Amino acid sequence: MTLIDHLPVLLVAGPIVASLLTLVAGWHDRRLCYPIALAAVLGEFAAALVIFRQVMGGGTVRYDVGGWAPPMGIELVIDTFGGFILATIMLLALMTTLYAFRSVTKEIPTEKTVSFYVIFQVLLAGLIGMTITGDVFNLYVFLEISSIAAYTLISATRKPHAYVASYNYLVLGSIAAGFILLGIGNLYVATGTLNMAELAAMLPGSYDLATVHAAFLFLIIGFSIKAAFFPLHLWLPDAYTESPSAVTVLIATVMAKVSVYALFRFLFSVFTLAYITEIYPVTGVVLLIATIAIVAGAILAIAQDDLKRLLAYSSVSQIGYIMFAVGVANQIALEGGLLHILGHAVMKGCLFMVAGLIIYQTGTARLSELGGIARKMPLSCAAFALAGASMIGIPPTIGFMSKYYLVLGAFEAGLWPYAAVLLVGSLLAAAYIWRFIEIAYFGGHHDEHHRTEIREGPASMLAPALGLSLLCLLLGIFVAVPLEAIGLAVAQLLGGA
Amino acid sequence: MRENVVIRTVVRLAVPFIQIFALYVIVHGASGAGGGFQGGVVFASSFILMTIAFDLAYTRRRIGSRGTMICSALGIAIYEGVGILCILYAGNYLEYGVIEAALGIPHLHGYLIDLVEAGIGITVMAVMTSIIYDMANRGGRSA
Amino acid sequence: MIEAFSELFFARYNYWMAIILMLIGLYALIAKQNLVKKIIGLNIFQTAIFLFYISVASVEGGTAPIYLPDGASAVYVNPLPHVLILTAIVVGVSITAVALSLVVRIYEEYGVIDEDELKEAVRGR
Amino acid sequence: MRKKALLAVLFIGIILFWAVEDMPAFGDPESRAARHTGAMYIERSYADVGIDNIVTAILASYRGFDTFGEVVVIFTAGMSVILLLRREGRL
Amino acid sequence: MIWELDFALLLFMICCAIAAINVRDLVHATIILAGYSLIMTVLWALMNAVDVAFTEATVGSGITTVLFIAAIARTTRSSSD
Amino acid sequence: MPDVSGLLPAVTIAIPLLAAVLILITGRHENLRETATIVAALAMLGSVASMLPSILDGGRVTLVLLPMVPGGDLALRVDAFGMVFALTAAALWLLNSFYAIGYMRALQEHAQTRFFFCLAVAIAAAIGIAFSANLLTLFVFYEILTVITYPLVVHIETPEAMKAGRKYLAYLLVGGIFLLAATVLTYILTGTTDFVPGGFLAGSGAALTLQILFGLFLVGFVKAAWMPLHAWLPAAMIAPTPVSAFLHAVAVVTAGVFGIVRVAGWVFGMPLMASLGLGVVLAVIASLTIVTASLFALAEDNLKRRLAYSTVSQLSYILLGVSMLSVAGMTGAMAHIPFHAFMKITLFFVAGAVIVSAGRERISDMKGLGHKMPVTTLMFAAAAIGICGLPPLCGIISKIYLAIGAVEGGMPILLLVLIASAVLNAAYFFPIIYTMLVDRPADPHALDAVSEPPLTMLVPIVLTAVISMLLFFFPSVPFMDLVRIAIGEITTGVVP
Repeated sequence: MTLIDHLPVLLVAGPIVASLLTLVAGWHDRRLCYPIALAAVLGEFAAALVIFRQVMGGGTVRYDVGGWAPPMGIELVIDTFGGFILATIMLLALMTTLYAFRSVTKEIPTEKTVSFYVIFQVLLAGLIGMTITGDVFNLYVFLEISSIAAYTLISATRKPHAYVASYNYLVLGSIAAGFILLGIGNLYVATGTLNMAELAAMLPGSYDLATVHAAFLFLIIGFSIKAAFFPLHLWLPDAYTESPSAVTVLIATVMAKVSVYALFRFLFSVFTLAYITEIYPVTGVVLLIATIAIVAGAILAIAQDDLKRLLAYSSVSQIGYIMFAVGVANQIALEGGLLHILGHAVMKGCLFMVAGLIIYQTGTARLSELGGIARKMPLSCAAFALAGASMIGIPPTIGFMSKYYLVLGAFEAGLWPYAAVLLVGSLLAAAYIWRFIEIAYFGGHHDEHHRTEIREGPASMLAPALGLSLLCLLLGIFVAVPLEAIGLAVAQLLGGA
Repeated sequence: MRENVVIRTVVRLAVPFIQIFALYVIVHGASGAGGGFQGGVVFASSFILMTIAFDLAYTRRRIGSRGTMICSALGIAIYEGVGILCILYAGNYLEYGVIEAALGIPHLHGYLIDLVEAGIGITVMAVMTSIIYDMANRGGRSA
Repeated sequence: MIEAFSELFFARYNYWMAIILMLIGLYALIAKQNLVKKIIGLNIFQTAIFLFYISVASVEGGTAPIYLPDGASAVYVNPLPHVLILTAIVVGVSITAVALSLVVRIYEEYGVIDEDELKEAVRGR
Repeated sequence: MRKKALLAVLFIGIILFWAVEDMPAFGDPESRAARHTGAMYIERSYADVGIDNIVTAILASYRGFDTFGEVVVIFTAGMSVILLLRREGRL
Repeated sequence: MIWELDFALLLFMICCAIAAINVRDLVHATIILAGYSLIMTVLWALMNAVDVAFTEATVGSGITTVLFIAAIARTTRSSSD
Repeated sequence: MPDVSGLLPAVTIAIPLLAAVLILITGRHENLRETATIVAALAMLGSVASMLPSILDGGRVTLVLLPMVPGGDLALRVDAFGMVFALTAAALWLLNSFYAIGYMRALQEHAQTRFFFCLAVAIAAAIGIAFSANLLTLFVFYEILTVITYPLVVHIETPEAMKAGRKYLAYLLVGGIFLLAATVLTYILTGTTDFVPGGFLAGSGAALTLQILFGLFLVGFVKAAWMPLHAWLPAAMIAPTPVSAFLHAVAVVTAGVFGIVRVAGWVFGMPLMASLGLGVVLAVIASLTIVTASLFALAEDNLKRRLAYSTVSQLSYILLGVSMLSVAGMTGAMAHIPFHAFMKITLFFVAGAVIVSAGRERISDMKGLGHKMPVTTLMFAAAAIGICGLPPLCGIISKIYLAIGAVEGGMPILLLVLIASAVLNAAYFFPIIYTMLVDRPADPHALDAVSEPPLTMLVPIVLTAVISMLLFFFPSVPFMDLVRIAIGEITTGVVP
């Protein structure tokens, strides 16, 4: 056994070690925190890539923690889907960490930076754990790790409103966690196992039990709250708006995506496609709600004056796109959904980074005060425009590709009206993205003299934003690269394995 | 106040017993009810008792924020260390069996579990104490 | 009819009570105005779920899952839910601690721990 | 608010009571949970791990990773309270 | 296990829970919650879950109560509902 | 003739993109920046022209850029019809660049770097549309064109401009959505979106489905500005004149009609369209647009807006040609694309020259301008004559084909439309010429400071007018030849 074989568990243990190191080193010298965090994330990113390659080359990677074979022990499983998500979130985590340095220096009180970076690492560990675990209860534990870390990080700025946002998130998140725990309990009662693969194998024998259906409902409700699927998104706008910029980027991209991943995992790997379409058909309802989410989220976004809040509601709408794929539930649509997980992470990460840059430089995110900001911060706004174009779905960006797949999937399934609403949704996206573009590029001649001191943000924050915006374009043009993994992943999901 | 003296004396007497009991609970985890978590909490409760009977400053002299910080890290480090050690002995993470097999010491598996439980206990004790410190500290720079 | 009911009742009243407790906790968590009350509700909700798990684990005539000496054979209750719940209890207390810290901070910032008043205070700032 | 809460609670309650109908009876030794993994642990844990307390054996060995997560949760909670409440000191 | 005792404890717990969320004094509510946890401990001990019962005894009626009291001491103990 | 695989199509698109990057880099140094524009324009024209011989031989240049999504790779294919559009756009971009440089410098406009950057990307998108090998590629470039022209439309950044920009974007993005839906539907029906001469949709779905599909396409190509979806075009007149010229002649509306012709000839095919009765629908829309837009133009006092309505009306000639579903009609439609472009750009150049030299936009303010700007006015008169369909300008050629097509296609009533339109054209153009040449301003000294525009503007005006005239005498070089090849492609064997 070489070290490579232990990478799955090291991916979780690594950030924990790093957080301990951060704590001890930070106690002596606060400046050591960031280098440790960055090195750790770099290492995890590399490890994630190695695992991803391994998965693409040799199929699913399995690791029995403690050497106990499932169902007695806990198994870590990384299949194509997991590897894909792992690579995605680690990419975003790396970008966020690069971005975080200046942002944290400015927004977090100096004496809190140590605990901030410690919890930051723990959050990552929890999210990675959720991604790679093959055991449902283990997933719950990691979910709670990441949740607690997130509750805290949201209020790390010590702004009064942030505490309220964090508290509300905690209440809803705990309800969600309780539901998930209940769902896992019901699954356990019905089958007597906690291992995902075994659950998938044993559940068909219990499909007639109400217990299984209840478990399904609880899990789907619980993870929908976590993933902020409309109308259970109530915690999201405040949480995204009030948290420090770096944390917003992290929870809006990495954490949101992992929650969606967990939902997909349960829907397709634990319960199977047959279950959600035939035995307990929820796809129709999911499709309906997803469509409503797309429209409602976008309309709410249009009504906002705060840039971060606008983007937060846009996330509600975009989660709808991903759930739309579940509703359609065929190969093409799910490919679109998975592509949108990647694409939305990249573009929303970029957009929130720019929002953070603007707050960093101007101290405000109110659209009405940002007239003509593009003349002062041309690069940031260019990044915003590019990522925004992707959000609208203008070809050849990644956002277009995923929407194209979704529409294609919907058409193929004969769901014309839903496809139409999806397209309308992208128009609404144009409306809210364009509000900012108009104001930033063509607005505010009158108050120009006030803001002569505003300049482009620091390079360490700008570079990740620009990188992600370019990635929106590159991923769109070379969409075949992620699609190779996605196609496999969807085939595995639909195959029930 | 008069009662205070009684309380303090009792607490002073009780604390060592509580702490010994906590250690017993941690070790007893292998053969009966108990374990690292419960033991850690019991241990922390001895500090809580001290805080109630005396004040925060008194307890802080026993174990300060540096102590809680180091202990909370130490506990996890022990856990991680055992896990990684198993990897070094060519097993999986937390596969105690390989160490037992490699060193040839019987019942080592059980002892390693005790070690891990001790790690849990240390972290829980430190974290609980730390939380109580922060909760009980009413602002200002007192304590 | 009555027999069927009593069968149902005796076989599962433990779950029912757990569910009623869950619902009480959930109701408090959603409907109570006081932030601390919400956390009390959360605690009730969680412990009720734990009760549900432990009820699942219990086995008629079983004994605690600790091996009897001398290899005496016995019926043991299912140990796995106990393990899960040990973990979950820790998670529960962690969440309680974080939640209470947040309540303390909110009170320090706004001077209220009532949700409606808090909403007004937030809007007022 | 109250009405909404009651409605939500009612909804959840209905699902829960519905689920209970199909559950094994309380204390049923033949339940799937007890027969499958439960029995496996009881059978094998002493031979595998060598300690009397099955719960501890599972906790620390079979499901050691969960417990590791549990410790991390506690640690996170401690750091969270430090970040939220502590005003002095280095952290 | 004697089901009458079990049932009585469960009923009493429900009473405790309802009381805990309806008492207007938060300290009282906390104490009732501690009582609730204590009964839960007994119940779990009756169900042969000794480890869990031990944990609940230390955590549920121990640490949790202390945390609540500490938090209430720093905020306010009266509640409007 | 075999399809040749070659890099040239991609190079042609890359040149303006490269120029765009250079423009951004050299933004601070005006002369360098504009050198980049001009050099790129020349290089692109050369690159397009270098493909001409093989196209005229009936060959095609193909290139698959990237695998993209089911429904089509990102692929380019240069055929005769694409060449018509590309050549027009490339030639006019060169002239328009000179003109824009003169115009922007004369008015000392702000944000010129952004302006030239967007123009360069937009022309790349236009060429991309011309060279698209399938619907998906066409859609990609179509959307890029929509977005990148927005900053051009709102260039002056006043509230009215923003409003106009919003209208522009709303219409075109909605159109884009419809086009996307149509593309996806085509793919679902047939499993491909590659253009096939003569169409590939026949027999792939129920009549109603295909009719709806055509409706989607029609709304999708809202850039063709047919009524009642034309409102964005007059609104966009708020933009600087080079942009208007660009919208009306070089790229945007041309892209719209190009798309419709492409869909009619290469996706549906004329026999299918005839059997679905789509020709009649299109004919009604086109006729109504032609007449109504001409009437609107009559009522308009702002020169640029009058020209805009004239464009709306003239573009529908192309739709009309398509609707006839006959060889002659199609020929007229295709030929009208370049011919109208050359004439209309002349008119816009003149309108811009008047703004630069005299600062006037309203026709009633232009009394006597002709004496101060004789060359410009002359060119205007020439182009106007051409638009009305009189010799010796190229406009008459396409119109004759259209007239033949109307008779050939069994819709002689369309002749009436053509005649009515010619009369109306004359009715809204000749008063302008009269005002400029004959009328005298109320204040005789008002025009003292007015003179001919700078050479960078005057030369393009003259050149476009002269080319329009040359095209009358030598129509087959190269446009009519290309059109003939294209017609040959789509009607091989099946002449309706």
